[in-house]
Order: sequence, then structure tokens, then C-alpha cells
Amino acid sequence: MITVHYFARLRELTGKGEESLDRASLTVEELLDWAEETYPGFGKETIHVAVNEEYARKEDVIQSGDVCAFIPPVSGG
Amino acid sequence: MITVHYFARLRELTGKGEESLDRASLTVEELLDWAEETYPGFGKETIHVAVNEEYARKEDVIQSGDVCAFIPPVSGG
Amino acid sequence: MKRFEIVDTPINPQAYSDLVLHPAAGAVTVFTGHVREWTHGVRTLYLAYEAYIPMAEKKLAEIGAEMEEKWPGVQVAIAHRIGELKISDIAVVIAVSSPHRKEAYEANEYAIERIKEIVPIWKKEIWEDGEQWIGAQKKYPEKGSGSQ
Amino acid sequence: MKRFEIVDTPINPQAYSDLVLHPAAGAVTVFTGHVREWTHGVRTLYLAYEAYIPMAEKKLAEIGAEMEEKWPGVQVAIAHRIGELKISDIAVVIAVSSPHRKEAYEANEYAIERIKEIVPIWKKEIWEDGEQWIGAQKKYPEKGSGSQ
Repeated sequence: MITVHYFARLRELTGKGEESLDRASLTVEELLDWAEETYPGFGKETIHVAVNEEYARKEDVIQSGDVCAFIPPVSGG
Repeated sequence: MITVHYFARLRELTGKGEESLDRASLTVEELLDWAEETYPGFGKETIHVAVNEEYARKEDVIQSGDVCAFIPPVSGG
Repeated sequence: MKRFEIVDTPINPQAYSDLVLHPAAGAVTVFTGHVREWTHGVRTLYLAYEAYIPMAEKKLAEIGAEMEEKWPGVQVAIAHRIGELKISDIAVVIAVSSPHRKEAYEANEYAIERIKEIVPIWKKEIWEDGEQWIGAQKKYPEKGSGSQ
Repeated sequence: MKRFEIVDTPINPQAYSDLVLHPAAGAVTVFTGHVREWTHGVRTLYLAYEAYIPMAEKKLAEIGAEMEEKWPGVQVAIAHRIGELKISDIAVVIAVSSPHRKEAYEANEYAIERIKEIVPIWKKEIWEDGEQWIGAQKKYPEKGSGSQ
């Protein structure tokens, strides 16, 4: 089980703040592909993925138990 | 009559905060020369003169009624 | 109160300035970012900020560590507010102390640039006739994939 | 309370920040200069500041006018304290607001440099074994004679 968080535009698009994926493991790129297919208009090209609160590379592998977050372009400050 | 103010090191050197000079007019350079002669150790090379609260040039003429101040190197901030 | 935190109540800059002041500090710079009424000719009614709180606080602390390494002797506190903010409210405060002033200015400006690059916080502008999530991220985080 | 003033009581930075805040201001920088305990390995007990008050306030206002000309849209407030100050006390506060942050940083740093150049204020350091009036004036005021 992998937890994924949605924020800002993505929270509004998906209609949820988080959900669980019943997967043992997948890469960051696969997670982005899954999101793009599941939620039309996700816009994966502009989105980073954080795994356990750290920015991850596309080839990084996400394991069951990891907490992921989709990070659209930030705009704090 | 010309009023002159002394600050910081010069106030301590002269033992006064201000005094009046019974002169009708003199240049800034003459005022500095007078101070150097009157108060040994005045150190006129490092001192500016303000006339009516504005920095003055050595050749500027001070008139009776003007308020002057000797401005040693500043150190605010 | 923490040196690096996300808060959902009004920010008091003095509290963060007090956190970084110490007897060897000759200079303190405090930057506050405020909600501006007009942006590019469009009137903002209010802003809504959202954060991935635990990661955002971690990234703020990382920025603080970067600053203390780049400018030895500086001390740093940063807070960012989330929720709905009205015009002139403080969205972010950065307090930096340093023995000397130059470092206090430089380090402070560095902090706001880094916040805008890597801290997972998002701003929504709400206007009279609409609203939009803002995302002006130009540089990708160092550890992110370059092709995303 | 004035935008450019010499005071003989403790400085509250927030009061000056409040003076420059307005709905078009997106950024406020507040610099405070504090009495530092150690300078070049010598321990300071306290400082005494003295000013030619009317001229100092006039020069502070001139610096503010220079800033508003160089960085259109900035608003400025500056106060300097005189009298005896103990360690960590605020000697000077500079508050600058601006629509955008870059100008708020730049203008603020400009202000402290100009204060150290042209404002008739003097600092005396009092140590355990002595005291001295400090004068580190490197550049002469623009209207002064170059040979003095």
C-alpha cells in the first residue's frame, strides 16, 4: 500500500487530499503515468513527486509503506 | 554673532556644547583655523563644517546669525 | 514556536527577530512578504495558501542550514502562514541575524529565493471574477528530474 | 512619531514597519543595527550615541528622498537612537516597503550605507579599561570640501 497526497490544483482536480494505492512497488515515472491516466488534465510534465518528504527522481522506486506527494509548481513566499 | 556647536570628541575637547563667536563674517576655512588655534588637538583636517544644518565647502562664507557645527567623522548605524 | 514553521494564524515578525538575536549579533534583517492588492493590473480580494506541512517545515530548515553554511555566524528563523490571507497580511517572515550587516542582507534575500524554488507551498489568488492556483516555478529542485 | 527621527528611548521596529506598509506593498524589509558585545576581540560594556539632532533628521529624510527617487514605489522610515545603549539594544532601524522584494532589499542596504556616510551621529565605545569616540568616515559628504 502506497499513500499519495494531492495539493492545490491537484487536490481540486482529484477531489481528494489523499488516497491509497494497492501496489507493492512502482517507479516515480509509473506513478506519474498512473495519475495522468486516472485524472485527465493532471499535467504530469510540470509535477514533481516527493517520496517520504523528499524530492524524488523519475527512476526512483516507491515501496509499499512509502508516503508520496505530487508537488505541482510551488508558489510560496 | 555666529553660533558654533561641538559634538562627540570635540565637545569633550572644548569642554562645551556650543559657543558664540563675535564675528560679522568669515569663511569655513577661517573658522577651522580659528578652532585649531584655540583648541590644540582639534584636528581640523578630519572635520567638516555644517552651516545652517548643511555641509559647507571651505570657501563658503559664514555670516553673522548663521548656526555652524563642527562635524567630526560620523559613526552612526 | 519553532525556528522553521508553517503557521495558520497571523505572524508576529518581532517573535522571529527575537529568536535570532544574541549578544554577538550586530545586524538583524527581517523580511515580510505581504498580500498585495494589485498584481499585473488585477485586483486581488484575498489569497489562500496551502502547504505540505511536514515537508515544507523540513525544507525551510534545510534552507536555514544552507544559509548557516554559506554565511558562517548567521542565525535564521522562517515562518510561512497558510489559510486565507487578506490584503497586507504577512504570508512569510524571514529573520536573519549576523555579526555584520552585509551577510544579514545577503542571506535573507537568498532565503526568499530558495523558498520560492523548493518549499511545497501553494498560493491561490482570488479575484472578483475568478481564482487561480499560482505556480511560477522556474528552476527545478536539485534532486528532481530535469525532464519533468 | 516621524518617518525620519532621532529618539532617546528604545526603538520598536514594528512601529516603523507599520508606517511604511500599504495595500500595494508586497515586501517589507526591516533592518535593525544592534549593540554587539565583541568588536575586533574587544569587549564592549555599552555604547553612547550623540547626534546633531535637527541636521541628522534632515539628512535621514534626504536619504529617504534619494531612495524614493532611485527605487520608485518604495516607502521608507528610519530612526536612530541616542544616549546610552546596552548590548543587543537597537541603535538604528530602517523600514522599507516596496511592491516587489528586490527593491526592498536593495534600498534598505543603500540606506544604512548612506547613514554611515552623511548623518551627523557619533558613537562612543565604552570598554572595561577605556572608551573612545569612533569615526570611520571614509567617504566625504558630497557637498564637503575634498581636502578636509
